[in-house]
Parts: sequence; C-alpha cells; structure tokens
Amino acid sequence: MRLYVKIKKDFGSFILDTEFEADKEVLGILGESGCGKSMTLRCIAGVVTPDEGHIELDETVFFDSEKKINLKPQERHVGLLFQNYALFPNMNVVQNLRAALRGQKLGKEEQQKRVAEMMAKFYLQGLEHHKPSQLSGGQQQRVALARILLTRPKMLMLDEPFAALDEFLRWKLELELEDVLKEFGATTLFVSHNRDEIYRICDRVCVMNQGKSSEPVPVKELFTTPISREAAYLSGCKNFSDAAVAEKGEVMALDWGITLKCDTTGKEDSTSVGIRSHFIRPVTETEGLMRNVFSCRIERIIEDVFSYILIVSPKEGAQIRVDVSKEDWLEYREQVPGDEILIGIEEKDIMLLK
Amino acid sequence: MRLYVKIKKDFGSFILDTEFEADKEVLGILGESGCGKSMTLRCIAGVVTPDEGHIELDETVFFDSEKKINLKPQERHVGLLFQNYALFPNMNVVQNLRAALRGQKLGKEEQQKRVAEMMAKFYLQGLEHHKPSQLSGGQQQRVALARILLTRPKMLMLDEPFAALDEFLRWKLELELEDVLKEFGATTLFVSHNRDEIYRICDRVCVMNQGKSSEPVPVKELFTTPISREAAYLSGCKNFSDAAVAEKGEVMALDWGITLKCDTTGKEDSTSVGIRSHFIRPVTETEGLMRNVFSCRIERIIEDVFSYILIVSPKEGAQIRVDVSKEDWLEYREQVPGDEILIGIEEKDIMLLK
Amino acid sequence: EDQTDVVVFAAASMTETLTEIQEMYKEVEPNVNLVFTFDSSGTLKTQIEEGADCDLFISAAQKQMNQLDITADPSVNEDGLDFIDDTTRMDLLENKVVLAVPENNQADIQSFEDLGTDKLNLLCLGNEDVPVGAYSEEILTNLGILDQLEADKKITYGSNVKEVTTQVSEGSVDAGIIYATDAYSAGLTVVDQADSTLCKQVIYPAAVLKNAAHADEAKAFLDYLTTETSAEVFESVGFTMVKADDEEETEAVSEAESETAAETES
Amino acid sequence: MDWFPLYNSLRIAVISSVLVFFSGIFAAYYIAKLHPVVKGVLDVILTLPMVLPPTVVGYFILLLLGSKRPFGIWFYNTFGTKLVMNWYSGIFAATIVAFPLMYRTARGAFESFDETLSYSGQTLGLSNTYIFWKVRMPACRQGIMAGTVLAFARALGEYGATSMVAGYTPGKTATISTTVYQLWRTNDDLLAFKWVMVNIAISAVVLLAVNMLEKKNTAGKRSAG
Amino acid sequence: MDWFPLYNSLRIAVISSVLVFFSGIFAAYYIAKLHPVVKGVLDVILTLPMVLPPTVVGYFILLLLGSKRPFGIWFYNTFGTKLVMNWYSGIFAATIVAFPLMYRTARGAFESFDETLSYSGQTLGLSNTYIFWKVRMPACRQGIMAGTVLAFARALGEYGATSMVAGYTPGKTATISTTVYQLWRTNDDLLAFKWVMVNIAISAVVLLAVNMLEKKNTAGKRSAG
Ligand SMILES: Nc1ncnc2c1ncn2[C@@H]1O[C@H](COP(=O)(O)OP(=O)(O)OP(=O)(O)O)[C@@H](O)[C@H]1O
Ligand SMILES: Nc1ncnc2c1ncn2[C@@H]1O[C@H](COP(=O)(O)OP(=O)(O)OP(=O)(O)O)[C@@H](O)[C@H]1O
Ligand code: MOO
Ligand SMILES: [Mg+2]
Ligand SMILES: [Mg+2]
Repeated sequence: MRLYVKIKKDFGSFILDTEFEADKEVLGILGESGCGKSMTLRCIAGVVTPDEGHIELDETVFFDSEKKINLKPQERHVGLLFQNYALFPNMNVVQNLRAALRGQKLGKEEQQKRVAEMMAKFYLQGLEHHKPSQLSGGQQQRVALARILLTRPKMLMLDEPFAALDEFLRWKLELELEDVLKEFGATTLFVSHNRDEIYRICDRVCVMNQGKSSEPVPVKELFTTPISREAAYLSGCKNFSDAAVAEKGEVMALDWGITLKCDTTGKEDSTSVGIRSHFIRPVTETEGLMRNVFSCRIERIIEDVFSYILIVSPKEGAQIRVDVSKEDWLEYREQVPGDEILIGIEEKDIMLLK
Repeated sequence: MRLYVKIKKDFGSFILDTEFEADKEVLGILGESGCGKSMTLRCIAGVVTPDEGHIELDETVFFDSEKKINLKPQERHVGLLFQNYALFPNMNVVQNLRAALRGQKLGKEEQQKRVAEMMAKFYLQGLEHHKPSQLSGGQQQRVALARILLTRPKMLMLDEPFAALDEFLRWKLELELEDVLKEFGATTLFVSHNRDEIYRICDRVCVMNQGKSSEPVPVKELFTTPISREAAYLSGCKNFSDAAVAEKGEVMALDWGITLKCDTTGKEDSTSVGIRSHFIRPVTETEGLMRNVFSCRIERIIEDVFSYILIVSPKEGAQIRVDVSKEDWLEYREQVPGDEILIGIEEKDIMLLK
Repeated sequence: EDQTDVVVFAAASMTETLTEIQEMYKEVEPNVNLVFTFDSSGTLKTQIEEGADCDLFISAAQKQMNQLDITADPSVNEDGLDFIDDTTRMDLLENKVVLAVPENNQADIQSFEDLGTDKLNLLCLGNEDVPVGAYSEEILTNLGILDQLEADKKITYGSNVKEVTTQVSEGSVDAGIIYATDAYSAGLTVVDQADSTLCKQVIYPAAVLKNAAHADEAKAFLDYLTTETSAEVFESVGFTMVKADDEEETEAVSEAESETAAETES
Repeated sequence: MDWFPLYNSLRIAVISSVLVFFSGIFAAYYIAKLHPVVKGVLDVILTLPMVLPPTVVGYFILLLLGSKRPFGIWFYNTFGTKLVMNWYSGIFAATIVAFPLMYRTARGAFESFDETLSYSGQTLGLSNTYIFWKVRMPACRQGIMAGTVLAFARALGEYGATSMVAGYTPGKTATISTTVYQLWRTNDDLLAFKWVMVNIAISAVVLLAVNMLEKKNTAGKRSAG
Repeated sequence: MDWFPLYNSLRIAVISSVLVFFSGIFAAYYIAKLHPVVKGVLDVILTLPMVLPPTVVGYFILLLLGSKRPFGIWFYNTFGTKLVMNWYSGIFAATIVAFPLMYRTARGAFESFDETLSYSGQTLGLSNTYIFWKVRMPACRQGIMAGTVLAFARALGEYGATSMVAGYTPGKTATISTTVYQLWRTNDDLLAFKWVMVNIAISAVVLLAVNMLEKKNTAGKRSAG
C-alpha cells in the first residue's frame, strides 16, 4: 500500500467521510457532482485540513489528527491539478511553468529545455508570453497540467484534467499522460466525469457518494458487475428501477412494471436492477431465444453519431433508454415516436444491485 | 435569417475574423481549443467590442462599426453562459437566481416559484444558501445555466454548458435543455467539445479555425461528408494523412505509405484523406470483397468500455487508430502488440479532404 | 576652518528678522554658524524640556521662559524645570498688542471697547499658548467682557498667529487681537493699540541655556541682537527694542506678570 | 466634562465620511477606467490634500469659501449664514482631507475587480447601477471597507484644517481633536487624555463593528475546485 | 531658494515609506489571519495615529524617544546622538503617522486574495516566502499600490508630528511641509506656494510612475471564458 487515506470533515450541510487505499496505480475517483471528490484531493494535498483522520504516502505520514501531525503542502510533494486551474495571474505561461521548477535547482538552460519540452507536449507553443487571462479555457487547463508535471511530484492528483479540451486534443493528451504516468510510476488519483477516460486510464476505481467512499474496485469490475446502484450509475448505466427478487430467477422491476428473468443466485436481497442502454436492443417477434422481451412505446428518437438513442416506456412504467447502433437500426428505420416496439434484454446484462 | 454575425478583432498574436448566420435553430460552434469560440460569443453578447463588423438579431442591429451602433449588453437580451460561470460570489444560490429575474417585474411569489422550479430542474435543492465558493464545480455550472434560462433571453449562447458534469447528469440536463430550447424557440449558439452532444443537440454546425469561421453546415453533413480536414478533425475523425489523387479511383495516403482505392470523382484536388477509427476494422484474409486491406503492426491495445482501441502502423507509416467493438474483437483476442494484423477500410468511408 | 554651531530656538514671529540678522552676523563672526529652530514658543519650550540641544532661547512671552527658569515663581514653573541660565536672561524686544479688523470693517469696530457691544459677532484670539492669546485675554478681562463673550460663543481661538491674521483678512471674524508685528507683516488694518491700562508690556525675553554647548558664542550673539544694527532690523517690522536702562522697570513688570499668569493658571 | 465636542466630532465625522464614501467611490469608479496618464494627473490633484500640511489645506479652503470670496458671498446672501467658522465648516475640512484616502483605496479595489462578473451581470440584463451596488461593491468590500475606515478615522482625527476653517469656539465649533489640542497646549494634559480616550473609544467601536461585518460576509471563503 | 527641504523631505518620505511598506504589509498579512475581535483590537491600536491630531502624536513620540526618556538615554549613550531634533527624527514621525494607511489598505487587499492561488503554489512546492512575494503581492498589487501611494503622500505631507519631534531648523531638520508652514505663517506666501508646487511635482512624479507601472502589469485584464 502506498497511499492510505482516512479522513473526516464536517461542513455542516455536507460531511466528508472517506477511507481508501491506493497502490502504485491510477486510482479513479468517480462520484456525482458535489460528492466531495475535489475536497478529498484538497485534504490529501494539505491545503484543507480534515477534522480528523490519517493520511499517509510511502510510509510518510502526511496527517494524523491523534499524533498531531500535519505536514505542510510543500513537504508532501504531491501534485494537485485544481479544477479551476489556479494559474498565477501575474505570470505569463513560461513564468508559470518556471515557477514549478524552482524546487529543483536546475541550471538556466536545463530549465528552459524542460519548459520548452512541456510546452511542446501540451501544444502550447506560441503562447509563451500570454498571461492566464489571455488564454482560452483549454489553454489554461493545459498550462496547469504541464506545470504540475514539471514539479515531478511523488503522487499526482488530477481533477478533471481534460474537461475543457476538445476530443482530439483530449485523446492526444491522454496518450501523452499515460506515457508520463508510466515513466513516473507514481500513485495517481484521477477524477473525471468521462466514463471512457476512467475506463481507459485507471486501474481501479473508488466510488464516492455524498461524502462517503467505498472500497476501490478494479475498473472492469465496476463496469461489468457493479454492486451498488451508485456504482452502476457512475459507470454510465442509465436505466434503473427499484426491484424485488420474487422467486428464484425472477426479478420484478417495479418502476417499469415488468418482470425480468435472470440468475438471482446470491442476489436475493437486491433492491434495484440496472440495465445499460447499449445492452438493450429492439427485436423482432421471431427472436424466440430471448427470454426477456417487452413491448414498449417509443417516446423519442434521438440521432447520435454512430447510434440512435430511443427513449421508450413499458406499458405503465418509467422511461428506458436504448442505444442502437445505426446498422442495427436500419431494420427499424420506419419506426416513429408513438409506435410500439419490442425490446430484448439478455439475462447476463441484467445487473442486480443494492 | 435571425442572427447575422460578421466581426473582426485583432489581439496582436490572435486575430478573430468570423462571419456566419443562424436561423431559429441550435447552431453548434466547433473549434480547437483557443480558436476564438468564447471570444465570438462575448462579442455577440456585447461585453467585448469588435474592431469592426456587424451583428444583428431579429432585425435589431446590435453592433455596426460603420453606423457606429453598439447596443449595451443589457439592450441585447441575449443569455451567455460564461465558461468560468461568473456567478456573483457575494450572493448565495437563490440570490444569484433571483438577480436574473429582476428585469421581469414579477411578484415575490412568482419569483420564488420560478426559482424553485429551476432549482429542481437542475438538481440544486439543498444548496439554496450556499455561496458559489461553497459549491463544487458541477454545482456552479448548473447554477449558472439555471440563472441564464431564468432571464428568458431572445438568444442563448452556451459555452461548454455541461463540461463539469458527470455523464448521467449531463444526459438528464441535455434532455431538459432540449425541452427548454424547444419551448423557447430561440436561436441558440452551442459550444461544446463533445462531439456526440453537438450531434444530438445541434441543427447545424459552424467550424472555427484560428479565429476564422466557415459556412455553417447541417450537423450530419459535417459528420458524413466534411469538406475540410479541420471539419473532419472536429467531427471526431482521428486518422489523417496527407494525400494526393494519383489517378482516377486511387489516392496515395502519403503519411501511411499506402494507396487507397475509392471514388475520386470531383475530388481530384484533395490534399488530405481522413478515416474514422470506427470505420476501420480488422479483417481476415478470406474477406476478398474488400479492396482496401493493409497489413499493419499493432503498437498498442487499449481497452475501452464497449470497444478496444488499437493503435497500429502500416509498414513505414504514421499510426492509425482503430476502434473495434468488443464483440468483433473476440475473434482476434489472441493478438498482442507487435503482431501483424490486417485492417480493412470500405471505399465509402474514405473521406477526401482539402 | 572650525565652525561653531550655535543653536537658537526662537519664536516663529521672529523668523524673518532673525534670518536677516543671521546674514549680517556672518560678517561679524564668520566662525559662528547660527542654527535656528522656529516654532511657537510653547512647542519650543516642550522641545527644550524634552532635552533638545539649544544654546539660546528667545520666547515670545515671559511665560514660556519662566517655565524653564528655576528662579521664577514656582506657581509658573510648576514642574520645577531648571534649563536657563538666569544670569544671561534679558528682555530683548517689545511688541504691541493691537486690534485688527478686515479691510472694509463691516462690523465697524473701532476700539477694544467696541468688542463688548453688539457690533461684534465673532472675535478671533490666539489660544493661550500663542503668547498673544494670553495678552488678549488680559485685555478682555480688564475690560470685563471676557466671560460674557465666551458665554455668547463670540470667541474663536486660533492655534497660531497666522490663523488669526487669516481669519481677520478673510473676514471670517469681525476682529482679531494680534501683535503689531504680525499685523504689519500681514498688512492688516489696525484700529486700536492696547495701552498700559489694558495690558502689560509685551516682552520677548531671551536667555542662554544652562547646558548650552556654546554658551559664550550664544551670549555674544545675544549681545549682537541688542546692537543698533540689529535694532534697525527689528524695528523695521514693528518691534521696539527694550532699552538697557529700562531693565529695572521691565524686571518689575515681568514679576507682576508672573503673578497674573499664576492667577489665570489656577 | 462638557460633551459638546463629542457630539460635534461625531456629526462632522459621520457626515463627512458619508460624503467621502460616495464621492470617493464615484471618483474611483470613473477614473479607474481612464488612460493611465489622465489617471495620474487626476490622482495628483485628488491626492493633493495629503501632501500639504492640513493647516495649509485649511487655508486654501478658507480662500475658497471665505466670507469675502465670491462663493462665500453668494452663500451668505442666499442662506444668510457663513460657510466658515460654523460647526458645519468642519465638514468641508474633514471631507477634503479624508477624500484621498477613500478615493485611492476604492480605486485600488475596483482595479482588481474581475470584470467578467460585471459582464455576466450585463448579459443578464441587470442595470449598471444594480451591478455596481450589488456585485462590484460587495466583491470589492475589503478595499472599500479599508478606505471607509481610514476616511472615518482621518475625519475624526482631523485637526489642522478644521481649526483653520471652523476655528475653535468651545460649545460651537470645538471638535474632539481641536479640544485635545487646545487642552494639551494649555497644559491640561489630564483632560486632554480623557478626550483622547473618547476618540479611541469611538474608533474602537467603529473598527470592531467593521470587523464583525467582514466576518459575517466572508463565511467560508474558498474558491471551489 | 535653498533646496535642503526638498532633499530632506525626500529622504524622510522615501525611508519612512519603505519602513511603512514592509511593516504595514507584514502586520496586515499576519493580522488578516486572526479572529475578527483580535483583529478589531489590533486595528484600534494601529489606527490610533490617525484619530489624534498629529501634533499630539508627535508629543507622544517625544515622550517616548526624548533625550530624557529611558530609550532616548540608552540611544544617546550607545550611539552618541539624539533621537529627536535631528533630520532622521522626521522618519519616526512620518512612519508612525503613515503606518495605518499602509496597514489597513494592505489588509483589505490580502483579505480579498483568492487563497486557491496560494494553495496551488504550496502544492507546487513553492516556499511561502516565494508565494508571498511572487503570487500574493502581485495579485494584491492594486491595493498595495494604493496603500503605498497614500503612505508616501502622507509621509511627504506630514507636518504636525514632524515639527514636534524634529523641529523646524532650516538646513537641518526642515522638510518641505514644515517649510511651507513656516513660510506661510510668516506671510511669505509666494515662497510657500513655490514649495507647495515642489510637493505637487514630487507627488505627480510618484503617482504617474505608479500608474504607468500599473498599466504595464495589467495588459488585457480579462478572465478567460
Ligand atoms: N465551505 C463549505 N461549506 C459548506 N459546504 C461546502 C463548502 N465547501 C464545499 N461544500 C460542499 O462540499 C461538497 C463537495 O464539494 P467538492 O468540490 O468536493 O465536489 P466534487 O465532488 O468535486 O464535485 P464536482 O464534480 O461538481 O466538481 C459540495 O456539495 C459542496 O456544496
Ligand atoms: N487579451 C488577449 N491578448 C492576446 N490574445 C488573447 C487575448 N485574449 C484571448 N486571446 C487569445 O484568443 C484566442 C481565443 O480565445 P477563446 O477564449 O475565444 O478560445 P476558445 O475557442 O473559447 O478556446 P477553448 O475551447 O479552449 O475555451 C486564444 O488563442 C487566446 O490565447
Ligand atoms: O511664534 Mo509665536 O509664539 O506664535 O508668536
Ligand atoms: Mg470538483
Ligand atoms: Mg472558450
């Protein structure tokens, strides 16, 4: 174990109470907006002091409320990318980057080299002498990212590092970042709202919910077999219903008013059921093999780049989202909102949750 | 035509020079980070004054450098969502929202009702008395969005409205927003880095490149038949090569060192070729029907949520990204980086660009 | 060449005259460098009391001098301060207390007696600390109108002479009581001059300090101030020299004045 | 102890603080937008009262408002009373002397204001007046408060110009400051000290009140993210 | 015209401005972090020199540093020179009188500083000293400049306390302000006016310089987004 965090902090209307460990890995932190992700990172970095708890990295105790240890942020050597970038407004891009190198006692040339390197890596050439106020949102974010990497921290905490970037740049920087993280070999906490990013970059994921964290799980597990509704929700599942296991192999999805057939072994106490929109597909009546087929009314059809998104509702139930690839939809292209359609769900794709 | 914009502004190192029209529609603005999207919106809103040009909405001239017209922002009645939210730091959430209703001379009760409505719509309940500094990034963004909608502007300009939100919330707000936009019936300019969002929400798209805008095109056209490399790039295409049409029906992709067969009619002067990663797939030798099949070395295999991303390179060429659905990859799952693999591209998926 | 600095603390009303005499004294005594500090006599007294270096003190009234003189009546020298060399103390100049009015004299005030009438709305005096203030109060007391004027809020006190002269010349007040020299240099209209029935002689005393670094040089300069050459300068702005043969009489007056001052204090 | 000076000082300090507050803020607001050279020139003029001995400032005020000067004559003919040597004359003195403090401090605060907030207010259709009072002023609160406190303290402590313009007539124009000065000059140190304590008490009340106000406004000042 | 007062005024104003700059900033920095009540109490003490007539402030300084007071005696025995009635005595006067201006203005500026910047500096491993001088100070530039300008102007204009502590000795302790006062008092209005103009010129140079500096630092102040 390289990083161990167990902290409590009371804000009155919001209580942060989180505990997790991270190894030499990229640990994703997933959670609803406002659940305390940024606050957790701030506590680890030492810029917010928790009410109580213990924070430790590589055998160095950062914080311990009982032993009255509270290292200064400077002594922690962790890099934190602030969500609002926190660039120094009075310095231009190069000066902002240089500031990060101050701790390393480098020669002037070496400094310049490293700064230039980073400027190139993050596509910032030509902006050397711009002040932060003269940069666009995405440019600011890249400068902030570059600045943190220059300090060569022992641990990296990235708070939505690509949120302001366009997809292509995001992709390029993601590859870049992965190389850096590898070279770096340090523990990294990665906050992102992008499910795919988390999936690609992280080894394990810690789910946070209203200030509370759960045990980190391998990233694949979160996507394939989430345990809680919260986890499934954060892994991008968009269809949930309250549920009750009626008898072995049958679950009543209460919100949708339908009964689903699936393996309920060991899941008898499930309270919810979740189905990913990608795993629901329109079927024709001939497909007799499927055991879960329901008739729904199409509420809305939204065209996406490579797929169609259907909003459908079972007889008297809540809406369900269905993602159909354009290829598969061809067959149904005559359908319009208001029509009835059959949707099918494979048993293995039904997630029983608590 | 409802909105007409033609502006020039010189920042020395950056020159904004854009011209476009928008109807009663949602016009997406796509462009690389730093290309001038936010600046354009600021000019329309009237908080930045262009050096020269003309801006007009619904027959009302907002700005005309020749006629020396320059309406105050207050007289323009346009709603601009600032990229950094610009919430009033001294007011709590409710006060921020109430401020937006001041222009409308409503009774106290009506005010409260509308504010409460918005709070609910944007999942902000419980945060009534938080100051912006006590809100998380996503919460701030939602307050800003709610605040703008409360003013009932004649035109809406949204600068990455969902950037700080998690996917689920994003999706819910997207549906919410679409309803609002419909009810609203006003021209909307929509800046986003999310290709799918743009595709789903916008009617047409205007591509910006280093301060210059191009003629808006229907959103589908951008994705299916982009004309410029820039447009293809922004629509999410990730593979590009310099190219030259050698003879009828043959294009040399110079960066990749391969020759592609496709329909070149009317595209003889193309200088680039683009291929979406989703449209390249691994093939077995038996698939004799395909005319474009190449052998590449696998550089990297990245697992994504519903697909695998392959980074491959042709014999002596630049890298190509290939997105393969997990289902399709099953067949090739033995493959590891370093192996040779055959990839196939259909003729219709080869985009010839300028 | 060795220069001796002689530090002179002098009432601010002597700024112009002493600066002029300083030039002349350079020729007489080229090795002596006169260093003046000008301020209101009260400030100078405070500074001396707090240990400022000073060789010669010229006050604009006996009060401040007495407060530093151990041989003076203890009711005046309350703190028992012993700073000046009594043997060198002398009365140097005499000034006159006059009644000045604004240019057009709207209130039509012609004499000190008029101050007790309805003609007067507002009268400006120097405060007690400005020596002229003490004399002004004496005059008004002798006329028996001081208490009434104060009760009617017809008196305003200025904290220095310039304030009083400005108030008069700007017509903010109907009249002001000041020194003849000040009226002269401010170019004010003088309508009355206090005679011996209204107030005692106004004397500028001078003395060398006990711990003077250059007592002899200071004494020499003091002597020079009594010469005919210096007198000319002083008289040109309205001072009168106190004649050496008046010495006896002046002593007596100053004695009497100390008593009056003592009464005012208690 | 006659409490008139307290009463008089308070009304002068309060009225002139209010005057200085508004005039300082408006001057700061409009001047902050000007070209630096123009700003510099106006700064010189508006900061002038600070670089001159207050008595001299008082002298200039007297030259301006005096009973024989055009404005003074006009005022007397119109209102039947003099501008100088009255209790309210102290207001002119205190206002002019305290003005630069408010002006310069407010300008500093305004210049570090994030204009995006004002822009966002404008696009929300809020009037510039509303934005000024409800957004800009609260955001610049700290600077404005500093200026107000300084201006109030200066107005309360003002002596030189007041003595010149209003004179020292006990029971009529005397302020705490002129009283302290007179008492101290006439060696009544004890009473002078009592008045010094009164002045300290007033400023203590004001400064503590301001600090409490600040606290209320700054609950949890941290920027999210 | 003897230029000594100019020279003397400049050195006093510059030295005391520098002293006030640092002491004011440090006081502001540490006090800004304290509890509002403690802040209030310290504020009262530190703002005191503003609410008293400067002459009275000078008197207190004299009581503290005078040649007969313990500190004055110790200083004389150690350095062989007196603290009062020397040219440098004006520094004490100007420093004490100008201090509250710098202190209060800087505190206002510090309190509106976005601490996130300081946090981000800390996590980058930058020393608190570096953050203070290179991030916090530039970000609070406007407020600090306002304070500095006010303090300098006040130091330049300081008359009452200086005349008490340093006296007016032409060629030795005379400053522009005391010279203006004396000249004016002895009715040499013309020369007094010339010196007023000198003071104006100095403050003009300083204020214009400050404004140019500001301009250089604020090129294109807009927040992105
Ligand atoms: N000073 C404060 N007082 C009260 N509540 C606070 C304070 N600061 C933060 N909060 C609350 O703490 C919660 C956690 O905030 P945090 O910034 O950690 O959220 P987050 O998980 O990063 O969300 P996002 O994804 O939207 O950025 C929020 O609900 C916020 O409202
Ligand atoms: N005051 C200024 N001086 C010089 N250049 C500036 C100034 N302000 C902005 N720029 C430049 O203008 C360009 C456009 O900025 P803008 O904020 O419009 O970008 P954007 O398209 O919104 O980018 P992003 O998607 O990253 O937010 C940027 O390259 C920026 O560096
Ligand atoms: O210098 Mo004096 O003591 O005011 O006449
Ligand atoms: Mg956050
Ligand atoms: Mg932008």
